[in-house]
Amino acid sequence: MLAQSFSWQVTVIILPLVAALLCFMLPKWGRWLGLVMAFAITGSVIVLAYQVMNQGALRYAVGGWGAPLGIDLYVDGLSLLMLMVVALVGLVVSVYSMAYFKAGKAVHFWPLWMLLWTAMNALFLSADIFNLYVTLELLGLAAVALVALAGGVDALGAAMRYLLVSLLGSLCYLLGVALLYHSFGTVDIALLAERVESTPAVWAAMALMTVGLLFKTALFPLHFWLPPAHASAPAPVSALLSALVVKASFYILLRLWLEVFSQDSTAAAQLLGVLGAAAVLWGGVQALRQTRLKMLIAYSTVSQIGYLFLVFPLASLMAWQAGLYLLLSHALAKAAMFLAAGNILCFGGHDRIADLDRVAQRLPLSLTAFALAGVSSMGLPFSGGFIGKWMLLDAALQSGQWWWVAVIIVGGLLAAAYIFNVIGHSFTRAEISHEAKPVPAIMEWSALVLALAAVLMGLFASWPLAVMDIGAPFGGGGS
Amino acid sequence: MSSDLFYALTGASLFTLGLYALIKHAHILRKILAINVMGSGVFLLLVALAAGGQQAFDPVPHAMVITGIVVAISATALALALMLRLREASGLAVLPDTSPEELSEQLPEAPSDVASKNNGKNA
Amino acid sequence: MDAVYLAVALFLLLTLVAGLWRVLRGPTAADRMLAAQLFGTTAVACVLLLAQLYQRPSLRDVALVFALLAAVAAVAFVRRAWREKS
Amino acid sequence: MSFTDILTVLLLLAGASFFLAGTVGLLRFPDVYTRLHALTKADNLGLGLMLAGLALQAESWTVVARLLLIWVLILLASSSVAHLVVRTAQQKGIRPWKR
Amino acid sequence: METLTLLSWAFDVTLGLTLMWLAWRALASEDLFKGIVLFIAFGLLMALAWVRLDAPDIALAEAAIGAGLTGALLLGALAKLEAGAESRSRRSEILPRPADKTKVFSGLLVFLLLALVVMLVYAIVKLPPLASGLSAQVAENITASGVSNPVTATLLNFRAYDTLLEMAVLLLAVLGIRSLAVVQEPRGREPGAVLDMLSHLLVPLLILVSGYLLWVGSYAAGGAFQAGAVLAATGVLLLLTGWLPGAWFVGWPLRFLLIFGLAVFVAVTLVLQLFGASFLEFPPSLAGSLILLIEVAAALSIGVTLTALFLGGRPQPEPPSSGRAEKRNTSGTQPS
Repeated sequence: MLAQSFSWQVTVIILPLVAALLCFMLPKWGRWLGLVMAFAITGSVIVLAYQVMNQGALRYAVGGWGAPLGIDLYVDGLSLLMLMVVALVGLVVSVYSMAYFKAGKAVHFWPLWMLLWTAMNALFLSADIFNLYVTLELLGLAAVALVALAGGVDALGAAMRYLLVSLLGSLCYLLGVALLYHSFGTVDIALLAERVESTPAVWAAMALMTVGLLFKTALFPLHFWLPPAHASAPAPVSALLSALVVKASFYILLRLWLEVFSQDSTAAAQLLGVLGAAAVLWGGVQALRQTRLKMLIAYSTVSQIGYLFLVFPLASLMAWQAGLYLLLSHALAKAAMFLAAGNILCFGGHDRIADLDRVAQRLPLSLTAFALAGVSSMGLPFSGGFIGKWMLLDAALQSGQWWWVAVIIVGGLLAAAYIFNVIGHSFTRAEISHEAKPVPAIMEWSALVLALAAVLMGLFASWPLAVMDIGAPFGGGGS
Repeated sequence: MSSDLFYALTGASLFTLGLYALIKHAHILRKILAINVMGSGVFLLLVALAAGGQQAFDPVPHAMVITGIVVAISATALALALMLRLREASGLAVLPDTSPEELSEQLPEAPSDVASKNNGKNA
Repeated sequence: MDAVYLAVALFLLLTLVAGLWRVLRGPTAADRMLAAQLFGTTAVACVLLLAQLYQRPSLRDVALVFALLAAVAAVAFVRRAWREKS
Repeated sequence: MSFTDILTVLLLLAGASFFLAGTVGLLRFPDVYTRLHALTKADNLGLGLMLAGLALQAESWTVVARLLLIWVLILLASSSVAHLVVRTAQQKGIRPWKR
Repeated sequence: METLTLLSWAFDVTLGLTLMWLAWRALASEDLFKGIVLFIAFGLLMALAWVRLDAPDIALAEAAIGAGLTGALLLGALAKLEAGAESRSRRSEILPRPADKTKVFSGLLVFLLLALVVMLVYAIVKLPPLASGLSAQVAENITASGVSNPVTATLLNFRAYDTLLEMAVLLLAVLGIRSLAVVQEPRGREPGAVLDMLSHLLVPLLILVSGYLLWVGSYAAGGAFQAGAVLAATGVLLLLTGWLPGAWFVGWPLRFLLIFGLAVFVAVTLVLQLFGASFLEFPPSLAGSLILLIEVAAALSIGVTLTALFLGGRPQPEPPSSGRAEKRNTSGTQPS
């Protein structure tokens, strides 16, 4: 499909950019403007989804120049699902932020959030590895600025560490781009997929880009920056970071491994699998040891990200789909957990798990949201997490690599342990009961909506699986 | 061994030098300098490989590097502002959990002490 | 003729490298900034020589920008970053 | 090697020698003020002679005007910076060197 | 001819080794100020390297941004860092990281870095001498791009989408900084006769040169970013001489200027889409003038943005008359 004049892919990128400019120019109406634009962006993503489901994968040549010279936008099942989960979580978080931020902080939150949304939409649509570098940089800086919005000592320290790690990751990635460009004369992913052969430069590029993206995805040995950053950020920002921003760099890694680095990567895939398994276990154990709720959820993110990397050593179609399914359901569940934690923090003024004072009775909606999200991250039946884990187990058994099955099951048990630890404490009465601030209803309902969406993904699994096959991103990278 | 290959190797070594300094030093300003040096290394590599010998003039790496330079200065400016805010909040321009022995290696030579010590000698 | 331009450019580069020693040892901050100021001028001269060598007029714009901005860093030093305690 | 080429080479060498003088002065002199004095030599005379040499080779008058503009700018920048540095150095009590 | 290659070889080796040595000394220096001055010298030599690598556009950008702005930015940050030096006494307690930071860790680090260097060098040396990247495609489409300088054509036409996102990165940096700090610049102290004269002479010339770079960008080295950087140098010079934008300017006019470049870029491409062009596609006949329009807006916006980055915070018009502004006032210009 060549470049027709008006394209919904472009609208999905330009709308949040224009929204950011407007929110910055008119701070007084920033909140309402942001909300209206959030609905508009979600609407345009839905129209794009409709278009893609009818016409299949779309390639749009920006500026009409075509692949090697210009930049292409490419949307297939994989990027469409990522765009939709960003739109859904983004919309709900926007509604949540209407009530969460006071005027002073709101002025800064909305332009930064809209630029973050622009970066994510641009990243999921781009088919050009240098363009992905610019979107990665935009994403990293926006995320850091949003974390620093919380203003406390630990938030600023975590934001500083996150910024340095993000810049290091981007530079490693850019070095890989330089090597690939000078090996094959193009930076377009599709052309690279055709021209790539295994030379030392490609191995070096693969290693550098993978390490750079692992820094940004916070896989096990490189995860040290994630817990403080995601725990000390404001609640809606933590939800966005854990659910979406961390997944964006995983998406690029997935895209590169599927198309550019597909031949000579069996050994490296095993390494990623081992690191993923270590992340699952380490994240689970650390989450058990945490005393603060947000730190627990942040370490649970580290663990859940580990699951996504178990897909690489299996590398069958079922495994890729399982990984994507886990990614989508984790995004919804994690966002719901962080929003629920934000409600609990607003309510009690603290998030120490031991002193959760009858939260179940006094904040029923938030705790239900947390419990439902917990169900999905544990992988209990009737949840998106269950479908994902089931497919992953199936793929592991089919490929005969049974040890990943053990890791998945132990990970599920650990998740159950730290979730029930929190839910248990929320029924008890804390020794020091303190006055509680009422939590706006809209904040509780938005957490619940996301948790229900995570569960719904378990019930209606056929639709996402069908969308995944558009453009066959996993099957030999045909476009 | 054309001179452009030499610049490419210089770029690679600058990248590694910056990476070592980024990990080694505790003071954030020095880490920001390290990130800038690494960026210059990558840009040098990007252009040096394109300039190889008899090839025609390839403008795409040049455009990439200009984009990279602008991205680098915006990242540096944000990092400096964040460092100053962190310093004002925590009293020290170092990442939160820097170990004491790392700190001791930085602090005695804090700029103001060194300048005054020097000045005494010179006056 | 070209060899002369490149030889003088190389010579200037070597004087610049020699000047670096002052930046390292220079007791007061002013010495270091002076050395940086000299490097600016040396760089302008080098760029102009290379511009003549390569017959590329746009390099003269680079020298012009160097000349313009030589003052900015130095003024920033004088007005802001000079912390000598007498 | 026409006459202008020889003249250019001579001017370039003279300019280079002043740069050398400036650098040696920067390294050898005992305090800020004398180093400053040496440094400005490199700027005005060193660069001036070099630009004169290059101007001879220039293909059009606009290039000569551009070179002249660059020289004037460098003079302006280095002299004012020199003044600023000296005034601030005195405020800070850096006393000139005495044998 | 032989002496020329020998001399250029010597020039390259000297420049390369000096760059590496400077980088090492700048990062390893025990005094931060010395590190910054060495880093400024590093920027100068990088510009020389770009000239040597036949990249005038990058040399211009490096000269304007690397030598001028980054140096001023770092020195400004160092000043604010030391302005708070007295406050270092109330140091919060630092959680000691587990004591694995001993020699074994740095040994491992050095080993990993050596492995990285070997991998990189092996990859670079083994790179096949590629034909010529995308120069063929650029050459044949240059006429339709509206400008004759291939780098500007790539930046503002072939890969205009990158430039759009990159200007969003610049805007994001300003937004981040404005959300981090408030700057209550006290009325700058008197600049003194010489600095005043210097700024009076330099500022108009800087603006003239910025306009020239903008114009020359279409056929020779130059363009929006270099012009914007020179404009920013003007802004920085004015700020350093104690000039401050009036209270009227600090409100929405400043915000408008910050987004002006991006807004014009998006507006132009949306209007073109109404006439049937695809996103960021400039019809060849109009391409030259449209690119110039976008470049003017971009240069202006980049100049104001980079100056705002140097300012380091959200300028507050006047400190509220009722006593000191709240404690978190980060104005750094202690009279030295």
